[in-house]
Amino acid sequence: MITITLRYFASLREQVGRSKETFTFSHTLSVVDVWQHANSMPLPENTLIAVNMEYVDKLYCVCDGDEVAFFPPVTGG
Amino acid sequence: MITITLRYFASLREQVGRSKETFTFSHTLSVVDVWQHANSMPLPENTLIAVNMEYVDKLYCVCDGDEVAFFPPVTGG
Amino acid sequence: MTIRIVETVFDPFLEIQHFQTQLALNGKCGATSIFIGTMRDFNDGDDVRAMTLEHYDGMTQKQLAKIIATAKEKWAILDELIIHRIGDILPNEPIVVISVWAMHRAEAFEACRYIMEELKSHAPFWKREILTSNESRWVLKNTSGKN
Amino acid sequence: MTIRIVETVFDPFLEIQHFQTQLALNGKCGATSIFIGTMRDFNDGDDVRAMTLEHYDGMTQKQLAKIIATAKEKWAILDELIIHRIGDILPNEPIVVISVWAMHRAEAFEACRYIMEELKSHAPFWKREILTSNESRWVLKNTSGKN
Repeated sequence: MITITLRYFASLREQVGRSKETFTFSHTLSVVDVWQHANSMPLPENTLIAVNMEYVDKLYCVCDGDEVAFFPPVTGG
Repeated sequence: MITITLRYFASLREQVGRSKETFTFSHTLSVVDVWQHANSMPLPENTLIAVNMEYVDKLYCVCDGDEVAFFPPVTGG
Repeated sequence: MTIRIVETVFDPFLEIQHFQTQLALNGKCGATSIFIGTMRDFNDGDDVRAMTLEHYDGMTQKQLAKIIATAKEKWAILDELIIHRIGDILPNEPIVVISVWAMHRAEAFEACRYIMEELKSHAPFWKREILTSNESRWVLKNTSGKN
Repeated sequence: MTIRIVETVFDPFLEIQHFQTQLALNGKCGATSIFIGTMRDFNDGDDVRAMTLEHYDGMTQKQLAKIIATAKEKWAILDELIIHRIGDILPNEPIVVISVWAMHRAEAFEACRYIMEELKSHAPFWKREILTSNESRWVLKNTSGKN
């Protein structure tokens, strides 16, 4: 069993209506699969994804304990 | 008759041993000719020349009242 | 290297000056390049009254540290300071300060600009603007830093 | 646009801060790019104890104004400040400060660097170094600002 934390930020947080949640899966899966299990809407095309605060692509496979974050393009500075 | 002021700066001022002098000529001449009339040493190759505080090349012809300055490469900043 | 995420208005000049007095540069630093990003009162043709800056605490610091580490691999720089605001911001207030100390000017200029461009494209900050009409909206993407 | 040639040590941060409070930028300025050149205690492999900066009074101001005018033709910038030391200077003291205010960062970065490179190659300043051996020498030429 693998348990992961999901986080959403900024406009994506508002769209999904949640900022943080925990999921448990019986087998490892990619971050895009994680999104599909957790959300009815499709993953918006320009979404950025980070696992444990490092950028990953959407086929990256999660491990037990990972923090997976989804967010729109960054606009700091 | 044209009367001009000559100025020398930095290492060139030390080499010629003067900082400012006035010359009067009967006819117009180029700044390199002015140098040759005023100095026994040849014009050092990398010398910069300004007339009335604007850069000129060595064939620029002086007019009455001009301030002609000779100086080495600049090293500010 | 110092990275600070701050929630209240700050004076960029006092911050840099204070940081610099703590550096042991001792005659080695010939060049300092500084960038200050300030909140404007307009964007995309609309008048902006205020802004709220959200960030991903932890990832922000991690990404900024990585950007500085990469800059240090690329250029011979002596020290670096990044300060970035979060929370509620008003026009004319500083949003970000980047300061880079180096022996020579090319390194200072290039590292400072590199850090700023990387921050704009990789550090997890998001701006929400409040227009003078009281409508609010997320800024969708940063403008390019190229001319 | 302000150009100042100063004979005594100055605090670059206080000077910029003071100048900025007098600017009517009013929410229009999004980017400030600053360069500070500081005296090092070494050059060309030797230890330097002090420096004397000579300039061509009048031509200096004229050339710097021309450089800024050209920068304003090339980039959309809001205001510019140049301060340059002359006279006797000690290690760690600032020699030059350039600050450029703009709406956007690309313009601020590029204009600031342009002004600095043009100053280095065209403004009539000359440095004479005094080494720790008490020998003194003219600096023959500026190093390149390219990497």
